[in-house]
Amino acid sequence: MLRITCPHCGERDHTEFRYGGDATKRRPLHGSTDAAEWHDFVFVFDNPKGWHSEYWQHVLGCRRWFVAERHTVTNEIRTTYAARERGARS
Amino acid sequence: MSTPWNRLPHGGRIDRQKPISFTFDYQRHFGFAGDTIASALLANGERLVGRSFKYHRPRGVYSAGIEEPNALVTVGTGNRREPNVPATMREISEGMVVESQNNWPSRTLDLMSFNQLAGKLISAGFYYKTFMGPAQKSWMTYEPFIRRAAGLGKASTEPDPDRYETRHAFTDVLVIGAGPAGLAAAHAAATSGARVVLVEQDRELGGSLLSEPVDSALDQWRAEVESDLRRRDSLTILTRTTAFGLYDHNTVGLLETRDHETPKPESGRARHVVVTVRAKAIVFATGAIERPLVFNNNDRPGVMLASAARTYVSRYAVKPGTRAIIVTNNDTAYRAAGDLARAGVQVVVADMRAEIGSEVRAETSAHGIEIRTRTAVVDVAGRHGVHAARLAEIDDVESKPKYSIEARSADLVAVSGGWSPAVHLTSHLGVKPVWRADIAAFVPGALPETQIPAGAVTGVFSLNECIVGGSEAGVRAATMAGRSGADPGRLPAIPDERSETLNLKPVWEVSGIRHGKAFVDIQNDVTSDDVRLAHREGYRSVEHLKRYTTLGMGTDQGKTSNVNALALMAELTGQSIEETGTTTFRPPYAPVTIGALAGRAVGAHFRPVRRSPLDDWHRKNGAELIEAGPWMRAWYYRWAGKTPAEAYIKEMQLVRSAVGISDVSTLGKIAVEGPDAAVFLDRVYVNNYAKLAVGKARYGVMLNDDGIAIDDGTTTRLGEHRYFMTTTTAQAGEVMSWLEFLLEAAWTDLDVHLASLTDQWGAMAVSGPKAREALALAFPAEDLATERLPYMGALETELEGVPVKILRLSFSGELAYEVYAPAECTEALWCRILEKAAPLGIKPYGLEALASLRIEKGHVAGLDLDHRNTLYDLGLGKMASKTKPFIGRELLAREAHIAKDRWSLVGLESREEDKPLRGGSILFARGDEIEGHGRGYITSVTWSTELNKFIALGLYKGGLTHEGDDVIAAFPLKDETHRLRIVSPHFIDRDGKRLHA
Amino acid sequence: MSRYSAFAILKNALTGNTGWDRAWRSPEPRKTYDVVIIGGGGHGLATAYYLAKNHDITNVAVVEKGYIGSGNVGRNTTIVRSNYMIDGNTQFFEHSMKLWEGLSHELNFNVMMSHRGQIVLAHSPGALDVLGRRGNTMRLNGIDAELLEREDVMKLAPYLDFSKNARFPIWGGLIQRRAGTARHDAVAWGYARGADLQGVDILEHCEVTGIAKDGNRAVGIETTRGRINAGKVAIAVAGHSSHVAAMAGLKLPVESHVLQAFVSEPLKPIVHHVISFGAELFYLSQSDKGGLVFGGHIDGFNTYAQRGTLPRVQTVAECAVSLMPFIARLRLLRSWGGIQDMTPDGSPFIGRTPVDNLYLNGGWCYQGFKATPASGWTFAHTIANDNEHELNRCFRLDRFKTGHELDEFGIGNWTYKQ
Amino acid sequence: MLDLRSALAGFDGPAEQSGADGAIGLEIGEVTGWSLVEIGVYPSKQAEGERAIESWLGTIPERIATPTASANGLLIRTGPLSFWLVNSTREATAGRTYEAARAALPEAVTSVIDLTSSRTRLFIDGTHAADVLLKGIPIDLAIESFPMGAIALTGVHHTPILLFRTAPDRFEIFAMRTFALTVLDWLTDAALEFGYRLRNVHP
Ligand SMILES: Cc1cc2nc3c(=O)[nH]c(=O)nc-3n(C[C@H](O)[C@H](O)[C@H](O)COP(=O)(O)OP(=O)(O)OC[C@H]3O[C@@H](n4cnc5c(N)ncnc54)[C@H](O)[C@@H]3O)c2cc1C
Ligand SMILES: NC(=O)c1ccc[n+]([C@@H]2O[C@H](COP(=O)([O-])OP(=O)(O)OC[C@H]3O[C@@H](n4cnc5c(N)ncnc54)[C@H](O)[C@@H]3O)[C@@H](O)[C@H]2O)c1
Ligand SMILES: Cc1cc2nc3c(=O)[nH]c(=O)nc-3n(C[C@H](O)[C@H](O)[C@H](O)COP(=O)(O)O)c2cc1C
Ligand SMILES: [Zn+2]
Repeated sequence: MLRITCPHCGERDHTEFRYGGDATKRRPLHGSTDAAEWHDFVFVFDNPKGWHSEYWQHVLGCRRWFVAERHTVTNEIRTTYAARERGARS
Repeated sequence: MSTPWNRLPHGGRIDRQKPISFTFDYQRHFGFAGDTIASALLANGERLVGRSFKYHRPRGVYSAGIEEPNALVTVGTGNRREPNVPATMREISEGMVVESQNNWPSRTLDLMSFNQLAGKLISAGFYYKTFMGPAQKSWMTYEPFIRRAAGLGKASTEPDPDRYETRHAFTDVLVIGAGPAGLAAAHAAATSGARVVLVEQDRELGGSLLSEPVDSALDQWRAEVESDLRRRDSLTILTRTTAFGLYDHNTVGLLETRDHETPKPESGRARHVVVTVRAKAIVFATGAIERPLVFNNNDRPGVMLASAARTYVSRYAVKPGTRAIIVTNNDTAYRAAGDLARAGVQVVVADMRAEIGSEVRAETSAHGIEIRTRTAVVDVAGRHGVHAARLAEIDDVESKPKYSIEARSADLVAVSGGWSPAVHLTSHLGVKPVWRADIAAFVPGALPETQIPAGAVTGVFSLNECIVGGSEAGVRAATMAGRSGADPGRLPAIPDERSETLNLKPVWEVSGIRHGKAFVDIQNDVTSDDVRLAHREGYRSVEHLKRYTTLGMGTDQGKTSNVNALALMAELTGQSIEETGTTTFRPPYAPVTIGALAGRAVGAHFRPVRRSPLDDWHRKNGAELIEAGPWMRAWYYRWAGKTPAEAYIKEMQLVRSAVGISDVSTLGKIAVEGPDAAVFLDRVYVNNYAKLAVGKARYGVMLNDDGIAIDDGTTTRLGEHRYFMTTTTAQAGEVMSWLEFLLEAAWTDLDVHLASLTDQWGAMAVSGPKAREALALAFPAEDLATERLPYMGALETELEGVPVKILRLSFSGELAYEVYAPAECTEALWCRILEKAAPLGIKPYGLEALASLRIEKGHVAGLDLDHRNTLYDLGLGKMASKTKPFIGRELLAREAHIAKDRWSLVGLESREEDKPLRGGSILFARGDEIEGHGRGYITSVTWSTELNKFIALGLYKGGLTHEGDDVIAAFPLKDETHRLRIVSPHFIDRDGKRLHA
Repeated sequence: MSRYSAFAILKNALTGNTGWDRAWRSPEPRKTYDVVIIGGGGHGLATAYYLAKNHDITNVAVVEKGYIGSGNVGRNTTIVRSNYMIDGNTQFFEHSMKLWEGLSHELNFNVMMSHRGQIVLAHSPGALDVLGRRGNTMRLNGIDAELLEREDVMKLAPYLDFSKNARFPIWGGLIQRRAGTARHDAVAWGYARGADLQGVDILEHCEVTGIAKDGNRAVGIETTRGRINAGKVAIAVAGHSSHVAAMAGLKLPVESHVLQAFVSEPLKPIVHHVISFGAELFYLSQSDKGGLVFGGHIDGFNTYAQRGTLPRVQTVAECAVSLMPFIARLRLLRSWGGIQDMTPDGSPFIGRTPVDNLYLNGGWCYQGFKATPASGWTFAHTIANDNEHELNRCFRLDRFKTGHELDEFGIGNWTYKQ
Repeated sequence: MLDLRSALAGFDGPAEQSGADGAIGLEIGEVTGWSLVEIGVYPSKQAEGERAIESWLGTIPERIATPTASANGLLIRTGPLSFWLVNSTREATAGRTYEAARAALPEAVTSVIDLTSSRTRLFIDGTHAADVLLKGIPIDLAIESFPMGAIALTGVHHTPILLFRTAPDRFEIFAMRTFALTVLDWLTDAALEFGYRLRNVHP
């Protein structure tokens, strides 16, 4: 069991959440016509062995999306914060 | 009732006031409350309890605990038949039916048992080297024989009638194991103010103390501590509960068993429960498991662990033999020697060491025990039970037997090759145990600070140290849980006790005798020769050794055998044991009932059922329901026919000719509100929403970032900043998450609020040429004329104080309306329409007709929208806005996605009157060879009541550029072909007259 | 090197089994090889075998960080089938099935390919249509398939839940009788022995830590046992694809996820087919040793920790008991995890990479075990000829650029949902 | 007015069951006569929106776990930008609460949505209430961790719920209406060993 701290609800079982993938990637601006940029954004992942910023949504909870920094080898989670804050944090 | 044969007249932790009868292989036996099957069998003089896995050798009780490799029995009958139960763990109960396993026809005469040569033939890995020829697939000839010979117990194929549950738990401190260390830890943590859960797999608390004589000072200490703990509210004690797995973030799985209660399923009491505990800190006080020694025929009934022999005498008051030879390489076996001798067993100790401590010697000499140093047991005689053992003097350096070999009569050979701390759980998260040469054992590796081992599991041998260590661990655990500073409390004084020593001289195998078998893994019949063979063939890594020989892969997971095996391998490779390492410890620590893992989420409760607000009405009014994802939907109604094939046609006809009503409450519904709602919708839909007028609805399609269509539906503008979106039933949840994601992670500057309305609003489609009339009857106050409510128009109104939305949309192609009412009132509104419009002949129609009507209209849905199709494939390319960007636009334009010859949507009309047409048929052009992948396939089929023939939607290479072509639909699974013509997918009302009527 | 046969076994039994040799050697690494294959799993070893066998390239090393078979080849649920319907997949997996049929013979190592049949269940009429399409495509490509009515399934697997109680009733199914299971470890060992016999060096406990490049050309690898030069470098590291490819500066369309597998205590034969649930991802078969071997969905978040979470164990148990209620009383003996390389479309990569002389085999998701022979066969072809074979042309690494996704199951571009 | 129909009307299990020891330890049922309005605050107007709510209701809860009472009902924070106002009088589906909220809160900063029909409000009452819930809800229900008046947004049997402790031994569950019957099935099944009696459920 991962115990994940929802920034709004507190620590919960990971079964209350859905995983949403790599949060480090920058979404191209809406309307960007750069197909290569879209390709990389949609299809290519860093997939690191180590610290990973990733999205989760608290679906059986407040439904909010947030970012967790998790270590993909130990599964340790060092921080979580609301997805809306991501711009400010990175 | 006479006291059974091997039962001692006094002592033991059994209740002699409560005799219990049970059968073993159809023979009646007696035991007492407190007996396990194993202790009761031994008390009744049953030594042979089953047959081994591969060689079908006779086997007896080998241990007194969860590590049991041999005494696996089948318990219960019929649908409660339970194979592979360790006899050493299951308590007997009145009338229990116990059977031995893996023998045919009986355990004393097993025709599957193999002789010496056959044994050599089927040594480790033999099957990899044969059964390969002569032809391809020849394994199919041999496999059934191999399969039949393998396996242990026989399971029932009937559903298990018992009840199982799961449960969540939270605690500050979880203490695993209630031996002296665990008791002390629980006590200390609880007195420090922590919430504590103490789990113990045994039925009683005490661990190794339970093998002390009843009412001895140690036993009294145990009882005092127990009653102290039981008085505490902050402490939960779970006995007969095994911690089976350590998982991430300090979660632990427990299996709580209640077989002793024989709970009735209908009483709501579960037989087994899986508990998931989240603990702030964990104390592992799991103790240690004794190790066997490897010598010839060391698997014979009557050979058992020394600690087990002691447990049977002291805890169960059973004499496991009358003439015992104890063979040991360490001090701990002298405890067993003393206890056996006190019970009147004649004892000889064969000690492989040259020297033994004077204290040990003094204690045992009091009982007239004969001690022979530098002596090993090298062989055992007696097929169905030991009757003699051969002793040999061994040479000090190499532990090889010297020539003088002496046979001694004996019916019990108790072995001790040292102790293996039960490190299993501590290693489940990947922390490798570390080898300690001084005690020749693995102890837990470096654990995180919230996981604290204590007692024998850390390789500590004296009781005192175990208790002190336990107390310290308890305090530390409480501190980790944030309950620091409080007084750790005081345990009752520990009674004076002999000092506990190990003084182990590592000896793994006493070899030298070259016939017969010396077992390393008794359950899986892995011998020391197999280890040597694996070495010879290069399967030298412990993991290869395990997989090649199946060592440690049995129900006991090698609890007694693993260390001996890897030590033997280390000797062969010349590597140290440290370098050799252990195999990976994995959950579960002990086998877990699969039913308990599933709990109540099985059968009808497997997954939740989602019900439309009309569900109850459907059930009471002749609907056949069908599963549609989580939903139950009205499939067809019995007014229209007895089978779906019959009914949907009648229902379709009704809609095409008059008016029908259908439950569409399962559609996803989302409120999209806010100043930026229009901007937002413009981005997520391929088509334009910003300019949609208030009071108007529009059909839209959404793409994923990769350009693939993920959902379609209508969105209605109810107010300047207020939109009402509908999605497909199947994608509702995905779409909601996706929209939320976009707003929170991508476009945080948009002021939009989303709310799911799927549960708030029930919905019904009223369809057919008389739909307007029908609604007019139900809503006499509304003006529903086309001028007021045109096609794609929307109306928010009230009916008797209840808000209602009427959207003029059509899925069927007929004049139709979707009427929405709050879920609580949906049934009332549905009934109102049925009642008022009854003169028009209105009746309900179900999912099958709904799907058929939309096929006639050429609407894509479900199977056509399978995440493989682009907008163009679906014939919806025209919808893509050229004036604004939308999600998926760039990747939609990838070369393969816009290729002209993609498989895209076509209509198909049957050219053969009396043949069925099937979904899933593969399409070919006339003249094509009927092979390969064809040019497309049929996604959905229906009988068209309008055209009086089968029609279909399909995907076809090149799509409608082939309109008018004759094609062939092949369904080789039924040896059928069907001639079809490609037509527009809009089979009816191509000019939209009906829609706009 | 002794040939394996019944006769050899008999001869050895008489001499105390002392006549057997090592199944494969344990050589010291050479300085240079023509081809170095990273990853001693099924695919790496099969590739080495076919490089030698089909292309006469024998100066080859397979470099494995642990022991061979320590990866997914040694921890999968062993299902072998060729019921694929997307053009490209169909031919590839059927080629693999054909190789499986003769594999024990070919390798002189019994991989216990058991063609016991796989039944995929349908729980609605719509699902049966979908299986119809699959089965028809198979038949039209010369692959065996039969559609089963509910009654047919009942006959083959009477222990399934056919009661009213079933949340998702069984409507029918599709059986491929040639599908089945093979003995996972034997596949690794058999290919290893076969490759070794032809001169391939298998270097165990040798972790690759870097890929050496000269300009845009791969020229060797750095390992924990030193630098090894190579004419060509081939990656076949399954769950570790991203990690190893990154050593050559590549980023892949791959996320690594843990998939768990489970085995029950050993039982006398009771389940005679491979059974696949249709309501959720769940599949079960009985091993020759008697354990019920089963699995389900990935845990659902990317990880390199080769262990699973308890909730997934429970959802899989829920599927098991709901599908075959007798299993409730039986016990789970062991559970473990493997790291799977999940791709956006659920299909693999076999082919060249943007780096010259560097080849990639990966992205196998749930399905790489059955692919092992064909994967090795085509990958060897690609390495030998610096070009894709017709059978692996569809598995190009750059297919997302052009929109040539191969979405066999129609789940869409969500690696973590597949 | 059109008849209101409870989502639990289709319940076909027993209305009463005694537990393993013969006793009836729990009451389970539906709370009726209440309404629910969701208030969404637009992200760029968060401060304004919250001020508007506070000035209307005189209170604004800081955290999801701790709702606050107001003259118009219980105000629950359901996320950083959303609130539920649960009024314990029943005023039809287009009730006064919705209208009052819409009137009180500026449209430019808030969205107001009536969700009264979207939830079914269940309760479970009895000494073993927490034990029953713990069979499916992964929340620490010890009274220190989840005190009276506490709220959690969580799930049971794969469906989202709002859990509300109204007394040491009484909890309310706001279940999705379409899943409500499943949740009641689940609850009565889980309660079986302690015995239960249904209240205000009328099949
Ligand atoms: C639980 C589970 C069940 C599955 N069930 C099935 C099934 O039923 N049917 C099916 O067809 N497929 C199944 N699969 C998928 C299948 O097992 C894999 O796709 C396949 O085994 C992958 O190919 P491989 O055998 O070459 O991989 P692996 O055996 O994983 O080989 C890769 C090797 O690369 C090594 N390696 C990694 N990094 C390095 C490095 N830096 N240096 C050196 N060596 C390195 C690893 O140690 C490993 O041995 C399952 C997978 C899992 C995890
Ligand atoms: N270290 C040794 O090798 C050794 C050898 C012989 C005797 N001793 C003596 O044994 C005692 C050790 O005390 P201790 O408390 O450390 O161990 P213990 O063996 O007395 O108690 C361990 C307890 O943990 C339980 N347990 C183990 N795994 C469990 C699991 N997964 N789930 C639930 N319960 C589980 C066991 O049933 C047992 O009751 C001392 O008296 C010591 O002198 C030690
Ligand atoms: C098909 C198959 C069958 C297995 N059967 C057993 C078994 O009967 N007993 C057992 O202990 N392990 C069994 N295992 C699991 C292995 O012991 C081991 O856990 C797995 O190969 C992963 O390796 P690891 O646990 O060392 O990481 C089986 C594995 C597979 C793939
Ligand atoms: Zn939350």
